[in-house]
Amino acid sequence: MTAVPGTVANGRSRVLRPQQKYLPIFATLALLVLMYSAGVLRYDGFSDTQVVLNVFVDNAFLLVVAVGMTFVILTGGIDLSVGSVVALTTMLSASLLEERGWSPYLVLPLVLLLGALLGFGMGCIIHYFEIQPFIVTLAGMFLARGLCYTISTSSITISDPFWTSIAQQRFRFGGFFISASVVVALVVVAIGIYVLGYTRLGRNTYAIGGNPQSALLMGLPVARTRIAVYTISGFCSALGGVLLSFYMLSGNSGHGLGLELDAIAAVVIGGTLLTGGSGYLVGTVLGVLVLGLIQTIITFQGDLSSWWTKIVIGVLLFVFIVLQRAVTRRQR
Amino acid sequence: METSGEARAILTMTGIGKRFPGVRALDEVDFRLFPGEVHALMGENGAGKSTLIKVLTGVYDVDEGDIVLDGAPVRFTGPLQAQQAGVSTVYQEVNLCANLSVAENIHIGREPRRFGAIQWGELRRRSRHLLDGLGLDVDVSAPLGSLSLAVQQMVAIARAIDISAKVLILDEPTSSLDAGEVGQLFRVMRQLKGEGMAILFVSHFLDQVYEISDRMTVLRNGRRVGEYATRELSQLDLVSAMIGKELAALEELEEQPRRSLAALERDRPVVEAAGLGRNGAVAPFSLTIHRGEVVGLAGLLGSGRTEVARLLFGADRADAGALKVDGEPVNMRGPRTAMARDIAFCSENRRTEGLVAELTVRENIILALQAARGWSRPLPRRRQDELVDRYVKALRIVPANPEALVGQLSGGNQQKVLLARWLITEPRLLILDEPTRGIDVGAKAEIQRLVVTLSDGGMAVLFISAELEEVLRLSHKIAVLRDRRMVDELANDDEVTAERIMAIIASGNGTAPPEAPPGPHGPDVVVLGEEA
Amino acid sequence: GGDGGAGSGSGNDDGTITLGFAQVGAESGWRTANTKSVQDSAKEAGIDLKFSDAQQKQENQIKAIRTYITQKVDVIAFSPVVESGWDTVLREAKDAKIPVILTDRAIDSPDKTLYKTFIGSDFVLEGKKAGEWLVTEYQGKTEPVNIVELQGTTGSAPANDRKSGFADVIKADPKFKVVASQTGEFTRAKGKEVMEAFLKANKDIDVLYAHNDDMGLGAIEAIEGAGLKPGVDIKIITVDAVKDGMQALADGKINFIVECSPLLGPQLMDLVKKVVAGETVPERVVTEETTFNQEQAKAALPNRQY
Amino acid sequence: MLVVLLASNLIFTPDFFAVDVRQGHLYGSLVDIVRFGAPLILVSLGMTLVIATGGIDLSVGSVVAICGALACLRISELGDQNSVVGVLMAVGLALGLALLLGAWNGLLVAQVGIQPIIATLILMVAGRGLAQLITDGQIITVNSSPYKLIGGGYWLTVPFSILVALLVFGLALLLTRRTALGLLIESVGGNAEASRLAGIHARRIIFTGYVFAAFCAGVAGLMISSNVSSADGNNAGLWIELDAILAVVIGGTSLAGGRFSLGGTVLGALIIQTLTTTIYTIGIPPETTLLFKALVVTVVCLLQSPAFRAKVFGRRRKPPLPQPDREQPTKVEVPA
Ligand SMILES: Nc1ncnc2c1ncn2[C@@H]1O[C@H](COP(=O)(O)OP(=O)(O)OP(=O)(O)O)[C@@H](O)[C@H]1O
Ligand SMILES: Nc1ncnc2c1ncn2[C@@H]1O[C@H](COP(=O)(O)OP(=O)(O)OP(=O)(O)O)[C@@H](O)[C@H]1O
Ligand SMILES: [Mg+2]
Ligand SMILES: [Mg+2]
Repeated sequence: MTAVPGTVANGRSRVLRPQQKYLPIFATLALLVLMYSAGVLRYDGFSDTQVVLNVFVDNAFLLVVAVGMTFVILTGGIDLSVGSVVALTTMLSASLLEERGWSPYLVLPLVLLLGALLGFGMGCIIHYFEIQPFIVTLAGMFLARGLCYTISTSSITISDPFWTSIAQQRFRFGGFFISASVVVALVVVAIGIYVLGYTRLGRNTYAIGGNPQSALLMGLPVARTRIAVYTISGFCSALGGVLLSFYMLSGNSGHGLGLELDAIAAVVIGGTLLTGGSGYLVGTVLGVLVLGLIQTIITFQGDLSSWWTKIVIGVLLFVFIVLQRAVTRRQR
Repeated sequence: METSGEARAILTMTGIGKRFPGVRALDEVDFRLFPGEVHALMGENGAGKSTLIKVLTGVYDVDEGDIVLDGAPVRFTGPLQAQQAGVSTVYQEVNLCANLSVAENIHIGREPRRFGAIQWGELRRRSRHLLDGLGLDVDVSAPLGSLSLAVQQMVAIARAIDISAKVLILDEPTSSLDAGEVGQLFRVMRQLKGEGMAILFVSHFLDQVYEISDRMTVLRNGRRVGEYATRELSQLDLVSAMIGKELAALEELEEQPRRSLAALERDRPVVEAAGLGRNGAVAPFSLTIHRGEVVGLAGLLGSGRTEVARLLFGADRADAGALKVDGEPVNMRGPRTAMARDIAFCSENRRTEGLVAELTVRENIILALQAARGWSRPLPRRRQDELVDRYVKALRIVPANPEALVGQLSGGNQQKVLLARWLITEPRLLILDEPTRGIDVGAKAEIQRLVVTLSDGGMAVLFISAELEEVLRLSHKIAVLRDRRMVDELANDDEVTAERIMAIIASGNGTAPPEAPPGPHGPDVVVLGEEA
Repeated sequence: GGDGGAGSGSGNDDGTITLGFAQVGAESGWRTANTKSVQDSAKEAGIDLKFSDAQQKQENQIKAIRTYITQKVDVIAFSPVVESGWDTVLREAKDAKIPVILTDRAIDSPDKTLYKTFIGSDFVLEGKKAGEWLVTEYQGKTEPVNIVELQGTTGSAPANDRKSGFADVIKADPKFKVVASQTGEFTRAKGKEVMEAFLKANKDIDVLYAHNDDMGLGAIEAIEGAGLKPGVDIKIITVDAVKDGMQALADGKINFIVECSPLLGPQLMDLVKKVVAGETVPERVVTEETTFNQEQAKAALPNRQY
Repeated sequence: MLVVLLASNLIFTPDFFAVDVRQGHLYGSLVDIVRFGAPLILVSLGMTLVIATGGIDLSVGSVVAICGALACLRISELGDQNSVVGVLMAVGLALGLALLLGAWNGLLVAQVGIQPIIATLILMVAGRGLAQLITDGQIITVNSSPYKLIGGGYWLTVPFSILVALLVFGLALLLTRRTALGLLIESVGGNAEASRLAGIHARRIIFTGYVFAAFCAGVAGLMISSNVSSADGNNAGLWIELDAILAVVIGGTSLAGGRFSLGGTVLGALIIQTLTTTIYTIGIPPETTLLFKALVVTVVCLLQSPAFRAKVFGRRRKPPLPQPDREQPTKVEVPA
């Protein structure tokens, strides 16, 4: 046969492709910068670098949770239990440290393990019994929150020296600082990026999100991967809970209420498709920053009543999403 | 009749049975595969070929029977295990991940790594090399979903042959490939066979089967009819083994007298496209289709045939030129506009663009008709049953149960359902993009006859097929595409042969002048993902 | 803070005081009245108020406080719904030399220097007052008194404290028996729903103790729906004393209300001024709150503002 | 499962099933379940259609709050709160606003092409604020007997809310199963691109789904606020979206879209409401309520899962014997 198709394909390759892949990310980043500049113009003191750093400091735990959520959403699943697992972790840590007097070196790995285990359990049920992730993780959400209440209905202050020292650890540079949690969160993000981009586990995650049936027929370890992502999400939630307990130095059953929505929103704003198979962790980081920045703007505004706060959050979110959509669409 | 194996069979399956609710897909099937042979698995649509393959590779549990691979009894729990045991499979529908790049689709699960990290450069290099071996030159970092179905099929094949396996299974790998790609594939298959690999091959193209296979096993209604040496079985015998009775439809069709193009052109054109084009998809072209005329599109893989069809149907919007239906200019805003003017389009990609897998056969068949009527005027149930019943019979859809879920039908039967959907809308222009993909010989002949009958009745048909013979047999007029540009249009008279068309495609200059200068519509601009 | 954010930053230069107030949210009418009181009295007192709503999230409240620190306000005030978890951020405030006033509820930090003072109600005391009324009401009677309790949102401080304060008082007498206790999430709708279930599951209910007026009002509807007379067949005690509750009390549908006043704005502003002026303030200021029986309600109703 | 839950109630409270007539109304726990379940049923019905198109609507809770708030605000402004015309106008206004809010969601999803979860999250957040804005953060109490009828009243001894829920259920059933709407929705949810190529107005269908969901939420909002004669912008309908989605999923509709079952959804909503009522009735302490819920949800879903039944009970569903009909016609009929 003549080698005609070859000549057809030459030259037409990779037009627009690399940019297109990352376009939503760039668009989001640009809009984020725009939003930040608007804040700087509008409010005194907004330009202080610490404002940006505070967004990280205040949202470190959300970032970690969102990383786990990204894995799950990339497979086309969802994890509603994260907020409760965060609460459970803070509660368990606080109660073990304060009421039982356990060593922090024991408590820390234990709670992380427990989070991972919970995720593992949910992953198994989702995969082997073919029940929709929404329900399974919703049950997980009830379970974890319920366990919190059985530990105690009131909050517990953490005064453990190890915990407090980490909590108050500040990395200072030139008058600015970040907390230890930020460092942990950034490390988690870096590991997440590596895993998603450069390991089989990560690529299998994308494959399952693209088409689970095909992934199975292609001989990919679907069971292992699917269970792994829920385990990762459980672990990240637990780690997020630990970071939150650093941040608050308390355990409370009410922590992390509605956090799952924030995490999902961050992931989706970051350009990841809820149907799975497409998205990047960098986007998730941007998504968290968007949410954090909106919160900061609201606080700087400082004269909004409770309801106007909500309305303005909604409006800012709307403007951001629509602009993001418009930019990415026009470029196609 | 059975040839006893001189060598030891690498794979034997004995007494295999498999039931689905309401269907016994496999019943006491025996099957053997020897190293160094290409073994064709033959049978009508729904005979159980794909099911046998899925049972073997652990996609489905085996209800009864034994499988012995390389001397050891096996029962795989899934494709992963089968792959690890040396059975590499291309399943019938393209089963890859559209969101991943070509390179990844080939290598996922087996990526080259260093210290656990995937080496992307190496991965792309290997993929390019592998595709070169199959004569395919595509950008390996492009997302698979942006490529045509045929390319996807080639990628799936590339993936399978890259897994160094003992047994290679190819379930209808050639259904949307044209002669060139098939040639490349066969070259590779022969090479692998020479290296001692056992290859199981499924195809409805009898010529291909006779060209490549050494032996064949025929299935009918889930039972094994027999095992034959290919050279000892004539095509006619094979067909009667498959369908259980004699069939002469193929021959019959050749004798159909062709109506003259001149006569047809006296009738008014149904559709006239003048300079119609879309940036990045296909250069502006002009095409007229008359009442009762069958227009064939010829071209290679990726030459833009599908794009022409999509523009005429409004599946994509044209950004140049004009379209007239019945002499009236039409602003083709979408499929609904086309349907309102009695144009129907049967997509080549039945799984993603055609069927709704979780709906029933009946619902899928009436879908387009219902959409045209609007939501408030449901098709009365009696009428639905009547229509569905008629086409289930006419196209011999198996199982003949209108309430079966389409996703559970065999590939060929799914194709028939899609075809039925558009036939019941009784269009005036029917656009058929690879309508016979994966359809067995008998049904293919029926469909071809159907096309002839319909056009005799006044329907205009635009016919696209990877099989040039089929296009030649049916069309009154053939438009040739190359590099996303219509290069020629010829009346299908006695002088037109497959060779001549291939020559036009190869040289790129036909008798007709090119429609438009390259300009911005040049083939080197590709905009992907135009579908929102 | 005007539109352009003018006036943010230190207000000291022009003499006005800037107060950063981090509210929990707007989960109830009580809270809204609380917010309004703070806003109104700030305006009256000429204090520049920076207000933020944390939407029930402690994290958001911490963020807001941190923002106030960067903005260098003169005083920070906030209502901690949760008593723990404030040390870190309050230490930052202390480092920045910004005095902190707690409203509504104290925090349980061992370091009492983290805040200047605390102004608010004592939820345990409220529970106790409710219990004491009950004890007096049933004094001398011997037959068992079946009580059902509508709790606030599970895990919230008022729910925990009002429950325990009440329980402390009535446990002395074995005739008081809490036969059912369930959360009504502080809302009327839930109050009604839960009460309906109570009425079906328990034949003989003598007293209803609801952790706020709204749940009590919902329960009244349920009781009426069951063909009973609220306030007569079932005695009702609630907490808060919002206008609707007072009306029901005056109408005889509720028997006793323990006030929990959200109107601590004026007192707060006084404290703010004192703190800025460097005066010493008491470590704890309890808001002036009373209790109402049906007669008192009739008298107080006309000039009830919320 | 519903049966098991109900039965367990019987053990704890013997006269759980007793339904008698008090003051001319049906009275009893079963009646309560349906009555309090009515708003959830309504919201879930709307949610079912949205989920069937492959979307999700998080904003229903806010719409519930907004509609209740607006209706109560209008009624409280009436000179005579008992005037039927005034109440009808208020109700009409509220429902009109609900339709508008639904159209907003539909626009964002179908026209602008924003992912449903985010598109509706916007209204979920802002809508709650809107509801509070309407009520000024307070609880608006009304005293209107015509309004009271919607959620708390009775008609021919049957709670009116049950009738409304039945009516909407019937309407939805009629619209989806007697017209082709159901098929078109399932098709769009199953494969949007294929549906478009089959000539279905996918966008219009998706849009309609959101409008319907908001309408149902609006009616539910009226019901909830009417039941307690007051509008609580802060808490009305809080987290109802989760319960609604749960009801839909328990009812057998996949979150991925496609096939849906309205009857299943109603059943799912009833299961959830029975669960809630059970918790109140048998006196589970609030601290363990969630554990109990987790347990029940897990058990319900496990029992529903064919994979679970197959794996645990080892009960393979034996397929019925294939029909002996193996004959196939040889002649192709060509339709004219
Ligand atoms: N998952 C399933 N559920 C129910 N029935 C099924 C399922 N898969 C296949 N079948 C049925 O089993 C029979 C055999 O199908 P199979 O796919 O093996 O046919 P085939 O020989 O590959 O046909 P084709 O040439 O059309 O691909 C068909 O009647 C089909 O409807
Ligand atoms: N040989 C090839 N090399 C690179 N890309 C190709 C090749 N063949 C097809 N493609 C891609 O496939 C897409 C679809 O092509 P199109 O559907 O127009 O082809 P076609 O003529 O219908 O061929 P097919 O027989 O594959 O259906 C194009 O966007 C093109 O990028
Ligand atoms: Mg097949
Ligand atoms: Mg094509």
